[in-house]
Amino acid sequence: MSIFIDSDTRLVVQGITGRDGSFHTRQMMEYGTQVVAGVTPGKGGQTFEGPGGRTAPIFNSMDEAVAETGANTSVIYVPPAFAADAVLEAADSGVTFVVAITEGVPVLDMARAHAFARDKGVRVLGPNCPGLISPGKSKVGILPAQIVTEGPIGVVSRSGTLTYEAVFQLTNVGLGQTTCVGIGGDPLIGTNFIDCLKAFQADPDTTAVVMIGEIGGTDEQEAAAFVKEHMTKPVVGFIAGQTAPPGRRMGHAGAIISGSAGTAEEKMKAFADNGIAVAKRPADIVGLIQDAIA
Amino acid sequence: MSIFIDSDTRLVVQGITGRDGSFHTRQMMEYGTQVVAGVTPGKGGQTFEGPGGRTAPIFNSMDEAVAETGANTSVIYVPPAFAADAVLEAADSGVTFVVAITEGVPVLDMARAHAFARDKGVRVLGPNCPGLISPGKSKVGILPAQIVTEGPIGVVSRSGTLTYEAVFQLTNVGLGQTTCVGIGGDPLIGTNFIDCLKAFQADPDTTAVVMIGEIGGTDEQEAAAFVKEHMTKPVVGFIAGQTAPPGRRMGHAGAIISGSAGTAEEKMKAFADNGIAVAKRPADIVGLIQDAIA
Amino acid sequence: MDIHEYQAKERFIAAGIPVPPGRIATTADEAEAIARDFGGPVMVKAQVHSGGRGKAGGVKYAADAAAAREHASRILGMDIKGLTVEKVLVTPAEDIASEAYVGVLVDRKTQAATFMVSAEGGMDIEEVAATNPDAIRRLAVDPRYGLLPHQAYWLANFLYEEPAHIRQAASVIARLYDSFVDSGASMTEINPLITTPDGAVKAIDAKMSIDDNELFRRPDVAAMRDNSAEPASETKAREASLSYVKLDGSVGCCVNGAGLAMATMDLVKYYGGEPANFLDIGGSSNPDKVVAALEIITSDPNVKSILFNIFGGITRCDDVANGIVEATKRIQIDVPIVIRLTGTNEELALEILEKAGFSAYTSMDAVVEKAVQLANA
Amino acid sequence: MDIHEYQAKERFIAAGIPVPPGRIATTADEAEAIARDFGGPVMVKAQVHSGGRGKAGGVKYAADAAAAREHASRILGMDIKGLTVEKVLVTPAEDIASEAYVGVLVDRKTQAATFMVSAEGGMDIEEVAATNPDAIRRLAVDPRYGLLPHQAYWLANFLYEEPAHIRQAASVIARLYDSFVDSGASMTEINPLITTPDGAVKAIDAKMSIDDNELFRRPDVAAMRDNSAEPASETKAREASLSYVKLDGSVGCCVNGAGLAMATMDLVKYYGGEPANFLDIGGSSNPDKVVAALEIITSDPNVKSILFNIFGGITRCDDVANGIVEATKRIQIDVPIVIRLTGTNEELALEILEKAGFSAYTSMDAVVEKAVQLANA
Repeated sequence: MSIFIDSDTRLVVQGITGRDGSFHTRQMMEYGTQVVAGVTPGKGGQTFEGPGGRTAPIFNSMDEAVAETGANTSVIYVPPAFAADAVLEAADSGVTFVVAITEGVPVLDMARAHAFARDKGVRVLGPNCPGLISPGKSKVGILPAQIVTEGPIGVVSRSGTLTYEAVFQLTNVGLGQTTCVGIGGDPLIGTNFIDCLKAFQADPDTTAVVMIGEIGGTDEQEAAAFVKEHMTKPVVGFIAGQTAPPGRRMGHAGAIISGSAGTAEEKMKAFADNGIAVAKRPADIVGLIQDAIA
Repeated sequence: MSIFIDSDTRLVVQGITGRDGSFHTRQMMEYGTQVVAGVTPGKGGQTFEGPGGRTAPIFNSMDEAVAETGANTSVIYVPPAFAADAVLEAADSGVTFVVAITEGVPVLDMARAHAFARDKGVRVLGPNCPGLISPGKSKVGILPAQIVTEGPIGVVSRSGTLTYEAVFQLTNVGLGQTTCVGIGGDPLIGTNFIDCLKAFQADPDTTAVVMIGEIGGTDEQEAAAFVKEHMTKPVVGFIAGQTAPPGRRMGHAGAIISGSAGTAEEKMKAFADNGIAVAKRPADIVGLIQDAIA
Repeated sequence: MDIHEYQAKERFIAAGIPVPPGRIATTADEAEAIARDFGGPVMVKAQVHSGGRGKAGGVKYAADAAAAREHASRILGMDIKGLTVEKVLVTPAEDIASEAYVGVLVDRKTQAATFMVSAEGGMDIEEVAATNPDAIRRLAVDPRYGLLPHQAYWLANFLYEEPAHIRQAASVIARLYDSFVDSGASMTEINPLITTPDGAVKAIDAKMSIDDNELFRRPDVAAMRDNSAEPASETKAREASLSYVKLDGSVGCCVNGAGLAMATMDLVKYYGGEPANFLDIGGSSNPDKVVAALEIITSDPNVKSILFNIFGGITRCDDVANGIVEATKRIQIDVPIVIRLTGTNEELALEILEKAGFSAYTSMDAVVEKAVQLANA
Repeated sequence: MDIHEYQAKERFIAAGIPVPPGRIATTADEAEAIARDFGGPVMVKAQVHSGGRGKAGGVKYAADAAAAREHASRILGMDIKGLTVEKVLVTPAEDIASEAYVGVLVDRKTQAATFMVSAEGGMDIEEVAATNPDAIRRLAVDPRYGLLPHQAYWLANFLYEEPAHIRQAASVIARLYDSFVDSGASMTEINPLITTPDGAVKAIDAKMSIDDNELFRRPDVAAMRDNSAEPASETKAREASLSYVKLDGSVGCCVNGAGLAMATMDLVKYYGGEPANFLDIGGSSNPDKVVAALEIITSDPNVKSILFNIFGGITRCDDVANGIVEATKRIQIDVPIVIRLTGTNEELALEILEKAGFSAYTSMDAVVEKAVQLANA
């Protein structure tokens, strides 16, 4: 098993003809993801040519793409000015899971789009996230496939490349993953730590979880409380930004310390207080997981 | 029993210090309605002096009024420019039933206010309606109390004075009412015929229903289909506007024939086709009801 | 409140909808001059608040300025469904490759502004709905979100095949929604929305009705009211805050409440008469309103009898009685008045009327029957 | 992007929020002239993007124009938390009867623009939240409906007793929300919102941060950027689309991805060093970006070693390697560079670097340890 995506995932790519969209569609097809459709307004009727003779029909709208192909999941690579609209369109189209990769989406646009998706009962991952991968089953987004392998560890993270680092180290010692999820670095994200922890707790194949947080907000503290109250599976945590100065935005729009609650120190304390083993550096994650599942 | 209001109704009057608000608050108090609070921004802390020594505290906001008095229903007498805002405030305050008397509310304002009330799970009656009365229990709105009496007939109508006419005739022959509801003449109303029919069907004390419609829209047709499918109690119907010319608004913003579906003829046909006894003139209603419950 | 085509087009242009240029003429000379300015063939279009202008001969193609002059002189002053044409719109005639329909109205069932679009433009949409409902795509705009870009695209996608047409139509649709909301409209439509042979999408006709309840906060829209476009009696009624619709019968009706007013008209018909009007004096019972109502009713030469049907609730019967007495002092009334009053302060009212020499009924059927009898006498 | 107090006040005034008049001076002469124009006592306020202006002596009361001149001459050129004061705002000193706080920010938890208001104005709201949380009323604005009138009133009702104050504050709150949305802000606050002895409610301070992602569609807001208000290196980084924050340490860091960049800084600290900066070259791997990054890092005289930590995903390692080689040709680099590359096109990258005489690590810990060792040497 895995969470959110698996071999039944039927994916439509919004912005399939763009630079990023076409590149990553090829990567996803290569990995074995069922890419059943693409959407680019004005290019309906064309065909996307993928690697190894794989193809996907292109539609003008999500509406048509879902009606024609039975897609259940979408991934968004459209530019920031149109990304929130793409989320709205996807949430209105019949898919139940929308993965928004695009970085730089105006935050108030997303407030509205998230509200719409909630009204429609649609799960959004991101925006400004690397997507997710269920090794051996499906990959949606931009996570590099070569660093993952099948196994019992769930990984959830606010960061992109930092996740790769952690996953890579797990894979190197033979600890494979059920699903690796990047929830995104924006202040308003559709799926948070708790959503992922809940799913990992419910997934019979996941035996332990790595949770990678960073400065800003209090999501990690709430996730820690959730772990204590609701999780029986061991969780190992890491927080980036111990050396970040307050009041400055560290790349991610969400990574800014305002008030003491957002510091790495507070978050690590919340982890420790709630039974989460805390890694001081990425290299410690593997050892802590090995201890936890020993 | 009765529908929507009864002796447990704890009413707050929005716009209690206005001309209409104060007049009708006195009338409602006189009838025995539990008027527990009034709201007029800027007049919080004052007391409304009603007839016979009855009083009600005045608050600045619905929030305070509900918190302090446990009101569960509100009635709105504020001017049209502020009436939709008053509905929003009421729906946000904790009451579960909002009766909007005000006539002349911009329709797009109400589209938004109705959506908000639906989101909050709050029933709105009106706007542009005379309210309702459950004889012997409670009166909310402007229906004249002297024309009603307790009994087994439910009355629901889009019109004000035409309802009085029908109710008066029922009362004159000793046919009392469980509840008389004026749903209002606007195009967008919060509670429609079907909502009322459903409630009358569920009310054990109601044995028959009078439904008074008018030209415009297809609410009567849908109500007729509902009667056939879901009601075991007899229904007598009347439609006003048999002589109304198409395309002209007959007073009520909703009373305009556009297309053949909105005509009185079509509506009377729908009534007859679905087992509703059709009164040709108001004076026929009494006889048809007497036949129905004989 | 209805506004004229040229006024609706002004609203559209302000919202960024492509509309061919056009100017208003009130004389044939002006129409000729405008047509000469435009240079090519033009359309001369009667500006009246009525459907079926075309069928009535109020919309004409003019190949040149002389023809425009000729058409204008025939159309100006023309009577279309009881309304006199005071203005014509002169606008360049467009080459039309296709005609579509785009409309928005406040829909009771969806409780929202609702689009209807159809590739079958240029026809009455009610007719399309009746004969070929699949030719219409509908969308209710969630008032919490407004019209979303993909929804505008979805509607446009139903009208056209060409990506360039779809893109332009989606923009027109989005702007039409903005114009609808910004104008406080209850209905607006573009019929037809055309494509031209060179690929442009344009609105060549425009209709808009404003929600009267919005006018208080939109003085720019309220200023578009054209009193010449409605009977003087209706203007007068509006200014007195009465709901009045002129009809063709002989029994003048003065009632409180719209539903009761319609039921009264119906009862007039039931007893073999014809109502002269719909008139609702409303809830409040200012005697001045009653005076205004009587003035309006008696100004209709068809009226042979006048009937009052008042069910006192908020309306106080004594106020109405005072109004009737006051009116008979101020104006000469040559037709009989019959009165039914019941409800709040009924006794007081009967006293007032008796003193002034009127007698009053308490049954609605009785008073209507009497009024019909008097009118038909 | 932060904007200055005077710029935020311009936004407020455009939204109809009452703000006392004020003008900007860049010299003491100008400040004196402005104060003379205003006539009475004034405040002279440093315009810098930094909290704690007051504590740093950047906000002064001046009883007359001469005093204004004196304060301005001291404040202009002052260094506040590393930023030089280039402008002062001169504004009439107000009589203050009470001070409240009103702020809006995009809140992660409610996923909405969220108000915080407190009758305890003039203080840091974080401090109020920590010491007296009951003194704050919060409201998340549902993005589907916007701020509703009764909600603005509910917030205002928490601040004042007087109906006239509540009414004015509700209007300020509603307009502040409009200004927040229209500006594409991520945060705005009025601290303090004052009442004057004659009953007026006014915003005498203003703060606003803009969501950088909104700037592309708000040229008027984007034009408010003041490059002099940030270190030149950060301006340069922004122009090269790099995320860069200058710090005080000696180990220059160049990383792809914000999380990995923070983790790298943390690891520098873990191994006994101090990071000189946060720098994320982002997902795409244009060699020019790498050149710009190296230029920025090497322009910091504190930097004693430079460390690359690249985990190739979208970023291609060979592009980064090419960038490094290119940069060392274009600019003189006097400090040692250590490199860790892994992931997409790793082998290709190692080849390129080897040819150019660099060696590369594949472990993050090893490269950080080495960089710290070199910086501390």
